[in-house]
Amino acid sequence: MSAVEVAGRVLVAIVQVAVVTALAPIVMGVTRQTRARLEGRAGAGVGQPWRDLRKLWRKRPIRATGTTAVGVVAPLVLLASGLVAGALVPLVVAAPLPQVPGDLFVVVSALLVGTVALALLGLDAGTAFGGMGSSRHMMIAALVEPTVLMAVYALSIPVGSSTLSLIVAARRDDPATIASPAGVLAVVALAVVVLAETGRLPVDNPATHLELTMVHEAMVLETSGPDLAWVELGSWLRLTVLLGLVANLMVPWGVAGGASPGALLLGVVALAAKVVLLGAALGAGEVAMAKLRLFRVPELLAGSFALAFLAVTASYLVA
Amino acid sequence: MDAIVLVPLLAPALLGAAAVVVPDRRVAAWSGVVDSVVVLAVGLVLLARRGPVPDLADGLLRADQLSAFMLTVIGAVGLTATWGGVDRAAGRATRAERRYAALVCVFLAAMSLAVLTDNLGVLWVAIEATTVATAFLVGHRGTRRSLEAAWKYVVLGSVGVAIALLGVVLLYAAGRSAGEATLSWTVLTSGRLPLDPGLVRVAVALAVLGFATKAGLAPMHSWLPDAHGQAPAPVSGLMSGVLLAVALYAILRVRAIADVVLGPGLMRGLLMTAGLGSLAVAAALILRQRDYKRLLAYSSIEHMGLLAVGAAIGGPLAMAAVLLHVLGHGLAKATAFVVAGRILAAEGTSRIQDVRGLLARRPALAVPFVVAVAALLGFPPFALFFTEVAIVVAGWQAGLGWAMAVVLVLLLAVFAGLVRATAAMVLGPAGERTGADASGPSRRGAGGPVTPLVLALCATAVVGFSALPVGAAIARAAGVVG
Amino acid sequence: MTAPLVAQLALALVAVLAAVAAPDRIRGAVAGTATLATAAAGAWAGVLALGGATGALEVPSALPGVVLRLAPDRLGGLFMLVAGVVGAAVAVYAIGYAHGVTASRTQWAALPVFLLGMQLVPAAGDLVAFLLAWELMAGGSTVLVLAEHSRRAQTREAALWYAVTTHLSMLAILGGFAVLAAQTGATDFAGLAAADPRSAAASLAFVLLAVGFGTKAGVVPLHVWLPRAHPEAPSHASAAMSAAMVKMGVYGLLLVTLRLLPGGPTWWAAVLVGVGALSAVYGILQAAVASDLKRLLAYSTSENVGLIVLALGMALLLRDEADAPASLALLACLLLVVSHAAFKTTLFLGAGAVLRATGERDLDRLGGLAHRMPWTTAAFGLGALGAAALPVTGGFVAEWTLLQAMIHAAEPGERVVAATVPLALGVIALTAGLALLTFVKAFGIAFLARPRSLGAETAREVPVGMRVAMVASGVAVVGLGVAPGPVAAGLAQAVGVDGVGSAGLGGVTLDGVGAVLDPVALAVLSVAVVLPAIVASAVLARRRPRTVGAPAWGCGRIRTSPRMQYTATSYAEPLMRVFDDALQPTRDIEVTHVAESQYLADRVQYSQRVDDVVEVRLYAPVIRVADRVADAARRVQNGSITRYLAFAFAALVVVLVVVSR
Amino acid sequence: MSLDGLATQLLALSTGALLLTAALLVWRRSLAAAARLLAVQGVALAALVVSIAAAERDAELLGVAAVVLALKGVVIPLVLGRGVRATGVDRENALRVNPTSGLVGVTLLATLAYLVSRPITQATAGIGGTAAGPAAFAVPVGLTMVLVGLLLVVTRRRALSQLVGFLVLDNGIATVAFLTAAGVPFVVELGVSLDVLLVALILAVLSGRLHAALGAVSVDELNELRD
Repeated sequence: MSAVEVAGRVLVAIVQVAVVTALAPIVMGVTRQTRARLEGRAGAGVGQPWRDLRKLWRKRPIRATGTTAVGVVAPLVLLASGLVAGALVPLVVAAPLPQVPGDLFVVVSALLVGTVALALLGLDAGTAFGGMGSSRHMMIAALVEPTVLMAVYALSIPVGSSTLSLIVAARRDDPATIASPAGVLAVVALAVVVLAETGRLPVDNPATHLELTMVHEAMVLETSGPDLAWVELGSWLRLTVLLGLVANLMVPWGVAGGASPGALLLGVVALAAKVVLLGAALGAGEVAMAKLRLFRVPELLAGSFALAFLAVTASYLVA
Repeated sequence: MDAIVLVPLLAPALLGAAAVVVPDRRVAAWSGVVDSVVVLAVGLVLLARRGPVPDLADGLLRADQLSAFMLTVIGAVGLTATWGGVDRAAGRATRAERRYAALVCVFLAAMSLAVLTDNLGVLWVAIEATTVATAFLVGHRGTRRSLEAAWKYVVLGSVGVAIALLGVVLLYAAGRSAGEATLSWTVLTSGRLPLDPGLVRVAVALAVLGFATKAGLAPMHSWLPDAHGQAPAPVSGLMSGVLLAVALYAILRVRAIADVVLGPGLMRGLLMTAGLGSLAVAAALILRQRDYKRLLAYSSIEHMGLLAVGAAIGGPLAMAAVLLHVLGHGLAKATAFVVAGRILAAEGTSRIQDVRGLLARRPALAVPFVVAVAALLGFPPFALFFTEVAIVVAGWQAGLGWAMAVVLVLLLAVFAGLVRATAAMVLGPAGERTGADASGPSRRGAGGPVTPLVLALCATAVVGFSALPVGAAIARAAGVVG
Repeated sequence: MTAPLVAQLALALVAVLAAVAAPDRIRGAVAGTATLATAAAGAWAGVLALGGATGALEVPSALPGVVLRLAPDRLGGLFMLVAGVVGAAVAVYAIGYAHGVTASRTQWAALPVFLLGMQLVPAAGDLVAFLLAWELMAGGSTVLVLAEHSRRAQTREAALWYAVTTHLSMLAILGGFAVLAAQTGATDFAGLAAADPRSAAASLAFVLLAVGFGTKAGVVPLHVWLPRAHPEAPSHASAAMSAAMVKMGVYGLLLVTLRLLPGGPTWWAAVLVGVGALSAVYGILQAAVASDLKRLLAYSTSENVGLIVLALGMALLLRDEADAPASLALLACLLLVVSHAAFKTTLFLGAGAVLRATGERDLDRLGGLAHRMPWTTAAFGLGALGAAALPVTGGFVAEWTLLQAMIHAAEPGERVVAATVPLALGVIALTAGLALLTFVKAFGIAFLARPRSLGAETAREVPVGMRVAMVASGVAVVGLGVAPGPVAAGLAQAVGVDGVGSAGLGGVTLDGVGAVLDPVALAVLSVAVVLPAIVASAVLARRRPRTVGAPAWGCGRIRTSPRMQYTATSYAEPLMRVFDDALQPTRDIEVTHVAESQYLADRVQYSQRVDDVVEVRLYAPVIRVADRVADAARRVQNGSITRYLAFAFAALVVVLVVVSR
Repeated sequence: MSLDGLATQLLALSTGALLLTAALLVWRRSLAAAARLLAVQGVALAALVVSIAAAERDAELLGVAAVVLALKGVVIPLVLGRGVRATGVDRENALRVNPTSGLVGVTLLATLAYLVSRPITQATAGIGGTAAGPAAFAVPVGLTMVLVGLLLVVTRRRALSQLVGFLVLDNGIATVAFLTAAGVPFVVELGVSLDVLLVALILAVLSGRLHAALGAVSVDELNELRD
């Protein structure tokens, strides 16, 4: 690989990270706004998440006494994990970076680092809420893990590689695999996982501050100011990246194959359209859904694991 | 020069007589030690000698390499037991003390005679003589329990060993009907007599059954825990360490005859049954044992069982392992019994549950006890590690895998029981003692020379690594009955 | 080759003598240094053997034809190296750590014996030498476990369990080797390898050896000693036992499946995968709900060994189907071994430091140590990262390799493979997820938040020697993750695996499956993408008013007390509810009513205990039966001389009947 | 009648006497009677030796016969009798097996002895002089005595009864020895005799001590040493 090519790939990655970062608050805004409208409220507007971030950046951070450096580092780690995922997942372009080819395991691990950072953040202040959120968060993360890997496995079998770009490119080039039982089952399983991983209904209610139901919000209770801004941005990034991934797996068209400006532009537009649409769908779906009891969440996850496992079996049958 | 074989028989006579006549306690105390040293020295000299086998009075006394090895074992173990049991107090010896010293000498002499004779009849006589000599040693303390033990010992021992006499008699008859009326082991194993297989079958089986009594093999072992539990510690050490081994030696000799006349089948079956049975009995009774002297006694049954299994297997490796095991077990067991005796003297009880926290309270007793038990359990570098490994490997190689599997399971049970009991005694805090005399000053007999214990344990530790001269000697000795 | 082996033996002897002879004041320093030298000599020998040096040290024995051969091959060299490095860290740590009962003569003498035995196991070239080293290792570690026997009944119980199970392992191994010896007539490993792996005897040998080595490795259901012995042993001993000793069980399995009986039937592999999967899930579940820090680490060892065994099984399973994935699985197995050695050393040493500083190992009574013990916190944090298999640690590299191997085992023709791989993948994933929770809990509860006991509140950082050992091993955890290329290349060499290349700065490529992992590039990428945010934070921080501290949110005007925090137990509570059936905890709720009314509770006491289900269901009945048999057998020896004579009579009659046929 | 004929007659007579005394020992309860019966058995054994000596034309055997007579016919019964007097207990009270069953047992044991002694009889039938043939066929008698001795040891409760049983067992072995091989070598015979005598003495002494310690000397009371 020549230096120019490498530079091109890196440039593409930079573009992709920038686009995703810019999109993330908007996707969140779209989701909230859809939900508000469907619930009969006016809503704060699509740009509200951006405004929230700006507000938080200006605020004076308050730290609980007795906290450690985790309070400062964890938000940044969470953000970094989202950004790394944004760089590795084929969202705009399906071309791997040199040395770090968006290997699904690496992506999952990067996201897990963020999960852990958030969980530690919840424990840092030593409050009942933080511990509770952290504990539930980790339990869900632990139970999600098998589904993730199984879905990944099901997706990688036809391609013979766990590199995401290759998987997406293969699905784009051979649409038959998308509609194959294995492909469908795996993507559905992955979608459930995305909901659980990003703290959406029915696993977690992102809008609640009621102790009994909190997961994500409980962990960030003691975080404020820019720290909170990073945490929120990081979480939104995570949602956007995963939505983008699911979108590109279902509808792989529009993803650029190279670094030409035209293809890039198409890729950006396609991505924006897909994630905004998915965000809206998510918001709409949440209106119709109630949160599950915490101890029924494992049932949901077991169900998605079963789907993923069936996907693997199906892929053996097809192959 | 052949007359040297007389020395182990004459020395104890002199020393025993001296112990009886000279009323000094030190003479009584040291007579056994000196006798052991003499036996050991003669054994070593005989081991080192090459050339024709020393032979006196037409095979009445004959010392081949196996005899020499066994004599060495008797000397070494005897030294450990008697030296370890020396009471340093001076003064006038009581009658009981003098009798005790004399009987120990007689006991040593009887065992020496047993291994030094070529005549199976004399062998039997010598082994029966050990019963006679040890009867009063077992009952030495004169308590109701020790008398009970002595009675059981003499009755069971005599009745059992008498069966061996029947076997010996029938062997003689077999020789006679084959043309040469002889009890000479050398002749019987030479293969030149056309011995009747049917008769020899009966004869050797009875002989093995009889000698198995003295060797403590199940189901003839019943006297052993009582006698070993009640005898004074040095005597227990001697009985457990060498008397059993001498009886086993007799079995090995008989087995050699059977091998020549019948092939290995019968002996293998008999010895394997006895060995596995002994291991099973020992394992079952060690698991929940409540008395530490009996614990050691059952451990002896276990080791004899293992030796019987080794003898059943046969072949150079297994037989060498058996002999090395005899040596290692003798030294370790004698040490363990001597220490157990001191613990008994110090604590006033032989119940395991009444002895607690020994490491914290009496490290000088606990440490040698633990080391001796570790040696008995077959931890390296002690010799028993090598022998247990070798016996199992040789057994499997001989196609006796099923039996070896049983042996392994039983060894695990024995291990669990011994470790549980030992741990209960030695571990724990100092203050948990329940019985009287929590940690008062040691009573008389709780102390004693440490040197023999250290020597014995060190010898057990290094002997396994000694290809020369020990390994060579063992190989030669094993070759005699191979 | 002989020189380092001899040096090792000599140094161990010196260490033991130093331990016994040196006066109390300098014993630690003298014996510790000699122990360090012993471990270093072992590591040296390991390096030489790993590099392909040959040569043997032969020790005679008193039995004919039995010679103890010490002749490590490459694989053995690797394990010697692992044991040596762990041993060195442990020795350094012990100099500062050991005090009181753990610094006695016996304890200091047992340590070098234990380390020596551990290093000689992989050096052994025949079964007698192997078992001898094995027993040295067992004996030495038992003594170490017993350090606090005079204070704690649990220690005595743990040591008993340990001694018996470790003897079980020794006897099973002996049996297995004997089966092979019977087949081949040899006792040295080169000779034993002549056995036909497809024969029934070989399968018997495999089962026996697997039981023996599995026991030592702490594989479920043979793990029962592990959660007892590890917590009770002094921490440096726990570290060595967990990081290195259980690996000798793994070495044994490798020895059997790669060197002695290569090419065994498929069901061997399936058994290994199954057992590994069971251990992994069961171990991590128990670890997740454990609140005793060292017990948690012990169960985590079971989990990791499970993964290692699973990887080995996978390698054997795929061997006939797919060559490259099989090699990768084997490589992953070794990577797991090495990385587990690194992070488990760190974690146990860290736990020891916590124990030393606070007197507590119950997570429910710890907290807030990050402020008072920064070094320990850092080291333990690195170890926890490794245990959770997060990038960029050795643990991550290992699991990544394993997953790569399994992904590329796709399209299998063999039904067993088709059924096994996805299930195994699910198990690995669940294990990884639970490991994450476990170590977030361990680190977060112990080091973050507020102190939950006086001991935690008054903790002080440990002496410098202990810090050095902890931090060094913590750095090793990350080092293995940052530069997996050379490590993987070395390991590949040890088992003769091809197709492992390097990429970038210390990265690794798996040529057979076209996968690449460059942790340095990944780290650079992470920092690069988050740099703007960092810069922004810094700029913002300069512009706005200073950060202020305030009490944590307590729902209005309540001042939260440390007692209100989540504890380790409560942290694992949701998980416990989810896995109630597998863990079967015992719960007790005791309500004390006020005197006037039974409807008003004065006090409610809730207690919950998680026993080891395997121990309760599998071992307890066996022990009960054995005890019952033993009690029944007492009737054989009931004191009646008549009965004894009847035995003799019966024996005589039986023998007479038998021989007169 | 020739010497051989006489010897054969004596042999038959003495083996019959041996068997009879063994059976009677099972029947009788009195220890004093047992001592007398043992004396008779000793004499019968000596007679057996004489008959074999005659058949074998072996003068040395006559010496052996003298030793046997002295030891088994006189000394040991005396030792036993002294022991009985010392303990002052004569009758065996609660028998474990009543005399009738005991005698039935004896017949069963005799049958067993006959069955299992086949290899011995076959192998030794053709040896030695003229009397040796019939001698070998009497081997089951010796074996029966051995088994009866064991039966006595197992079924009797008095301490000294066990000594009686042991002595019958020993007589049985001696009988087998003389019948199959005309006795063991003299040195061995001497040693064996000495051992047996010493065992008898020791048991007598021990039973005295036990009597002193326990008051009664039933072996059932020796049950303190147990697991």
